Amino acid sequence: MIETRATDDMEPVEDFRARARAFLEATMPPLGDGWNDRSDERRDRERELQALLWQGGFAGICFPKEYGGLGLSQEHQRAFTAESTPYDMPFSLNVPTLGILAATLVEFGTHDQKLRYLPGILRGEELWVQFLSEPSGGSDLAGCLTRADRDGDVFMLNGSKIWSSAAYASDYAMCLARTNWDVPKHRGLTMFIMKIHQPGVTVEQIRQVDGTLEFCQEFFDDVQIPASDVVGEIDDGWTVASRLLVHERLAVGGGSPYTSGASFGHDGSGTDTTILDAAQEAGTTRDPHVRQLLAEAHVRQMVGGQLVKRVTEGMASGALPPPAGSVIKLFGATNVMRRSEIGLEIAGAGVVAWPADSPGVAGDLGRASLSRQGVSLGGGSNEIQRNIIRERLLGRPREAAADRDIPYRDVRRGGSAS
Amino acid sequence: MIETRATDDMEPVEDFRARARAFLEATMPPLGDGWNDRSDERRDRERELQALLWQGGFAGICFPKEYGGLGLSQEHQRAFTAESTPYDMPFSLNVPTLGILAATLVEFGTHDQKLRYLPGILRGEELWVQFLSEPSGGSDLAGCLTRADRDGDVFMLNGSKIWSSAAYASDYAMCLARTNWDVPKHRGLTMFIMKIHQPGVTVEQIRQVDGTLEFCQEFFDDVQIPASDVVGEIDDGWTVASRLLVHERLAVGGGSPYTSGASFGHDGSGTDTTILDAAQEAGTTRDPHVRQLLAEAHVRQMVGGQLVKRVTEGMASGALPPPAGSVIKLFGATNVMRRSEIGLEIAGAGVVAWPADSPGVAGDLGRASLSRQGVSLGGGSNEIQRNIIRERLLGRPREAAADRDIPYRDVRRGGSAS
Amino acid sequence: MELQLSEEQDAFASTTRRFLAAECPTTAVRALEHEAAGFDRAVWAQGAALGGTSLLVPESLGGGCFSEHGLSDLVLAAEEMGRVLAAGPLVPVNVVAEAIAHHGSEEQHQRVLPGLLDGSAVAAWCGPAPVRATRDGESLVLSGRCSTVEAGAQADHLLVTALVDDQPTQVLLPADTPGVLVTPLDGLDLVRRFADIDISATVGPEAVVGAVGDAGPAIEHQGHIACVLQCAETVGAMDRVFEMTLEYLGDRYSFGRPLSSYQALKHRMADDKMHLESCHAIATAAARAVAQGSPDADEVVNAAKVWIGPHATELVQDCIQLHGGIGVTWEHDLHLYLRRVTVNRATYGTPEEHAERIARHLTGVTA
Amino acid sequence: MELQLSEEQDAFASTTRRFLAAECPTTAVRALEHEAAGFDRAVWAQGAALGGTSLLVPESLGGGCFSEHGLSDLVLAAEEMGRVLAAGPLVPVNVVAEAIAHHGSEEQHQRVLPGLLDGSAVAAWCGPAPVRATRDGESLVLSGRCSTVEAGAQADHLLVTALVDDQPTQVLLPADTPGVLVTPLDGLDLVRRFADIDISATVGPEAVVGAVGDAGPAIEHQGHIACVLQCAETVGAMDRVFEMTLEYLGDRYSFGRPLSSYQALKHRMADDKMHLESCHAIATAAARAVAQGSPDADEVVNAAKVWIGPHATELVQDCIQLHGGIGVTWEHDLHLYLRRVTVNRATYGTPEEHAERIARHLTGVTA
Repeated sequence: MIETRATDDMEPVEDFRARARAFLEATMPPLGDGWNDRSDERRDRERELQALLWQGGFAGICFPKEYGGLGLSQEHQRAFTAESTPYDMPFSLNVPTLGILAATLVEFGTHDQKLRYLPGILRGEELWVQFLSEPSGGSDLAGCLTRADRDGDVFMLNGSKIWSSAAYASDYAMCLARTNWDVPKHRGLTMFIMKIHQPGVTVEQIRQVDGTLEFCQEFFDDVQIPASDVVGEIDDGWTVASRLLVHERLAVGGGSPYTSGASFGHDGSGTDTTILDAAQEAGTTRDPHVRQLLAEAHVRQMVGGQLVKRVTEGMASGALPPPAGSVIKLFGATNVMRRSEIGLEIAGAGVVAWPADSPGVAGDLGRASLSRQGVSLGGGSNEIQRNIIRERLLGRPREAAADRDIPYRDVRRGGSAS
Repeated sequence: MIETRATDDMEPVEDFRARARAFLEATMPPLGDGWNDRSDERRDRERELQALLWQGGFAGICFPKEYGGLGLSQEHQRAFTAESTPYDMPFSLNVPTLGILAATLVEFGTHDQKLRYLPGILRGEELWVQFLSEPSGGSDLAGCLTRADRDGDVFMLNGSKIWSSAAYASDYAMCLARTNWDVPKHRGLTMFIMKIHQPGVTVEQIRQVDGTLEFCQEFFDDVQIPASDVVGEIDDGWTVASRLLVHERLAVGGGSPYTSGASFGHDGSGTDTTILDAAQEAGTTRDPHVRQLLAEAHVRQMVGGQLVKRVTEGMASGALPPPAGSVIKLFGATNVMRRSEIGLEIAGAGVVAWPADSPGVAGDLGRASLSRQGVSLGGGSNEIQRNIIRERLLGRPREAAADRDIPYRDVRRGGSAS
Repeated sequence: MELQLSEEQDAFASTTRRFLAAECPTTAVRALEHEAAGFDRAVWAQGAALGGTSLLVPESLGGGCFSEHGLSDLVLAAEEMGRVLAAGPLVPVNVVAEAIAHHGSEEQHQRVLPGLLDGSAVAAWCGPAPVRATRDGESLVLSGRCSTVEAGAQADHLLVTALVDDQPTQVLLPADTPGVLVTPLDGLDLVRRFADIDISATVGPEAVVGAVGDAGPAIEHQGHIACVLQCAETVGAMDRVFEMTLEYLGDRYSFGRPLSSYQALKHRMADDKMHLESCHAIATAAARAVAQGSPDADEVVNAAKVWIGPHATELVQDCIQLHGGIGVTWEHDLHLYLRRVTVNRATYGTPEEHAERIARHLTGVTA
Repeated sequence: MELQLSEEQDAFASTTRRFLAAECPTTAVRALEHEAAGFDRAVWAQGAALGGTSLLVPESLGGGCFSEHGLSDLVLAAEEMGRVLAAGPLVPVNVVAEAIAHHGSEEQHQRVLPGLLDGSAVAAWCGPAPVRATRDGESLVLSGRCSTVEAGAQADHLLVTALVDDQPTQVLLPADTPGVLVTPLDGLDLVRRFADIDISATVGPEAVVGAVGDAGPAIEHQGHIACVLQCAETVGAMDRVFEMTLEYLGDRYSFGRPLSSYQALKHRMADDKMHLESCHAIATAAARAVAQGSPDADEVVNAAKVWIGPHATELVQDCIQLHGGIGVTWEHDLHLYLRRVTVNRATYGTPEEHAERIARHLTGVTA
């Protein structure tokens, strides 16, 4: 469905690969240690890296030509990505900006919207983010309470969103809001393009257990959005949001045609090397029990890699339907949980305490274990992925919902809205 | 609730203990290897052992005096059980006959029923069994399709029951049947005492994966039961069945006042000794990984023992409500599953094949693993225990049921009735 | 299984499936329980005619395959056999045929391959664990035991590993060689037969496969093929069991609702599906790596075994649980699947042994 | 916690709970994050006045308890402290107080116990791992490092294990003894402090606790007390986290239904409840066995640690998952609980070390 195959009027893939190789070697800096930073400096650096791709004519390989892309196929993109592995790349622009929001814009945006927004994204000038989750909503994205009230050519938004990645440092958001309260919940939503830094929008960074401040909560107080920034149809925002979520699972899994450069993912339990290093630090690499654990941790990474390959290829070819992306997402999350457990066991007493400011490998594993569930929650919790696998991939009964087919204003919404 | 405390008009517990010790030493054979047999010979042997208890005046310690019991307290029973550990005892009479069926009869039987049936049970002459599960019903015991139609003083039963233990070798059953189809499912059931070996009752033994033929399926073809053999009230059989299930969980967990002698349980994964023997057979007792597994298996048994003690004492004192029994049941079953997995890992290649008819310890572990789920299914599946824990022990919402509050004849009953 | 097959592979898989459905239903497996051989030689020969024993043998020697690498085709057959638990010595016959075809002498080709390819003869692969060998002039004096050899008592030919001057060497023995004592074993699987083989025999140089002392890489490759086929079979069995369970849950009602509507069961099926797909993924990767002779073949094969072994038993046990009481009866086929995956888990190296090999790769040291 | 308490125990537990609720809310824990000591000495002294440091000391020495065995009372306090994550060196102070009370000289009693009992002084237990000791006339020359000592930098007294002529000996050192170098460490828990202690000091015979070379059983007993208290604290933390999660799931609606009505979540809560009860059961058994000096005390304590350590982190992580995104924020208290149980899991012996001890009991051989 998203797969685009190379056609005869395109530059042959191998020619493109050769050009890409030369460009990368000449232009891009080598991959260093900092690629996995979530700092503001790194984010600025990645905007610059994206600009380098743009200037070299290698940004937006699968994006339409008329909006600044190259209009090439996923085979071209894969060739480029394969060639790019030795180099530093704007990895975090892939998710969410390119792989999720730009992808959704390509699919649902008007010609004007695409003309206006896509080139800026491809130049690295604009970071995008999705405003879907709400403080009271949990996994129930369609149970959206943020309201958008129309006043002529303008919508007025009030409410709050949460768990957006780096919204404080981003430029635009796609924001889901309720425009109709008299219809069942999925049918009264609209998706908007929202400029983040404008009057009425307050962004607060949320301190996570691991000390990061990347996730944000936003408060909307009479935020004005022109009707021309509605994505898709009014009251049909759930269609847009659903596809956005498909793009998200694809992009997170590394199967999106719109992302460029290897997809490393952020593995809360540390890499293989970390776990192995901890065993080496503890002097236990010859212990048969530790060896079984090291092997398991490594095998999990290998299996995870093969599963991503199988599922993304299957989705690209149509052999697997889009919900298969949930299999990757769930596997990745369970992998992080189990590998974190292995890490704790191998780190042993090293997780408890360490000389000031030098936690060492064991201390790192201990600290990483604190936020291990993040991967099982963000981008759709494990529970939601399991529902999707069972209901949409295996096609079995939907979970009973007490809010189906009744006007949303009549739905019970419970106690602890925060 | 079931706990009976020693009172001043009873023989002092320590006097009773001394008498019991003398009786046991003089009368009961020492505990041998065969106690865990499920053979017919063993069953006959246990009838004889029960008769010895009866003749010695030690049968039915907590049963009422007027029906052949001793009318003593659970403290007396515990003293007797503690003294009895070196001796062979009628272990399998405890479950289901004494701990489940006789216990239910004590609670719901009429004076006449108790007079007629309890002494025979205490003499070891009558084995009882419950007829609750049905081939089409799974865990939904109240979704009973066996029908009982009244004709004057007699009920005519038609239908089928399944998963009864050793029904072919037993004498009486408590059988749940539907007497009213025009009320919601729990309100149209009646509990009957059924003589098993009578015209119209066909008992078939079911071959299990482990080769045993203990479980049975019964077919009822116009089986006649006099109205005097109704237990509890007509159409109120679910009350009786519910209490029967409480007695079952208690008895299986070793917390019943009506059982005598240590409760060993039947552990599909083999005892500690088996797993340790397998490691010894494989020469791996010094392997640190195997040692972690051996320790885990042993710790699970220790924790299981302490949990049984905590929960049964808590239930006896009223500190924990009856549904707490499900915690023991579920723990025991998950223990069997995990210990079976440990057994497979320690047995290694030894599970594959063996010299004719001598599987050895490793082969035994392999074969035992085949039926390991039996413990997670029999006596209420793990899923049912989890529902009970969540809904009745933690008091949270009941699972939605599509068959509540509608006449049972209108309930969907699905495809694969066998 | 690979999600995308070539047309030829697709046709081969379909033909195999139809053949197995007709000739090898689980009732046939049950009927073979008390047969000494554990498989039907006539059916085996038909399967051989469809390609089941010739895919790893070059066309020039009477074999041939559909795609670039015969192993990529053969795993399709193995997976289909796993789905129905078809009986027959797929692993040993193919491993030995591959070994003889690629390393055997012309005399061995002519003597052994035709029978293996047409299904009239059976070979046993006695594995990497060596018997002792001493030289006696041109001859080798072999002594030792090969334990738990698949199809050991059904085999006409035995491919034995021996240490000659401490160097691995492979020797092909007729099963009726004097001094070879085959003891059939009982076992967990109803039809897969194993035997212990005690060898105390003198063999001439014509028995050696390849060069004396030079068989190390070949033996490792044979082990890889065995594991790849076994993993494919196991994944086929898992796939079928999962399918049966989905059907069962959809058909069956409890408390007035289909079992498949209970969220706790739904989530377990989702986890099982995830594990099933992950097993497909790593099994496929292992087949590809061995077929293509990738440098990481050993690592991927080890990973496949480490992952699939325990997940297979776990998934089948969970499916038994989801079936309720009927799942632990003799009458239901689930235990046949459980037996097969439990045996597969523990043959051709246990998961723990394969994990230890991974640890050696990772740490660079031995335990 | 035991399901049935005596009246006195019940009163003690309630008083403790009320005191902790008033003085040690988690906001207080957060406020102490950047305090070097990690606890408030005034609050600690109040807790000591309630009995928190005197239960393992005989009445004749200023202590006293409510039931037959002070440890059965003290675990109640430990569990309550776990429920609120109260800060303070409960384990080291009580372990050292017990050791000095039962094995110390009269001089040590008078010098050390009053301060520990009224909360004005703190002691650190440097654990069973010994430093080296050589004799120098009547004196002992100590040298070595004690790693990751709880409250090491807050302690006035250090109870150190030393090997004298290869025999375990305990030595009580003032923290300001020349040659004792205490290096405070950073760590996972916000308020529980650890330090490395390097010792290179000569001490006179008055520093020895009990007889030289004779401390083996006492040290083992101290280890048991530490584990028992730690397990009680961990179980208290688990209990509270489980309670919070039940409340959260009941209050929160998703898709128009309370979260607590989703069967998949219900089943996980049921499993968590089962694990919680099993942890209570084995923690209680360990406390009882150590209090009563049962011959199987070591085995039961090892079992408690093996079981509770990983189940505690697992349960808290699952409860975080059930809380959704809020569960991994700094603002929510869940991570404070996770930090505590993660640290407890890895102190006073890891689960793997305790499992190895069990294996030694079981197999009769060492690894």
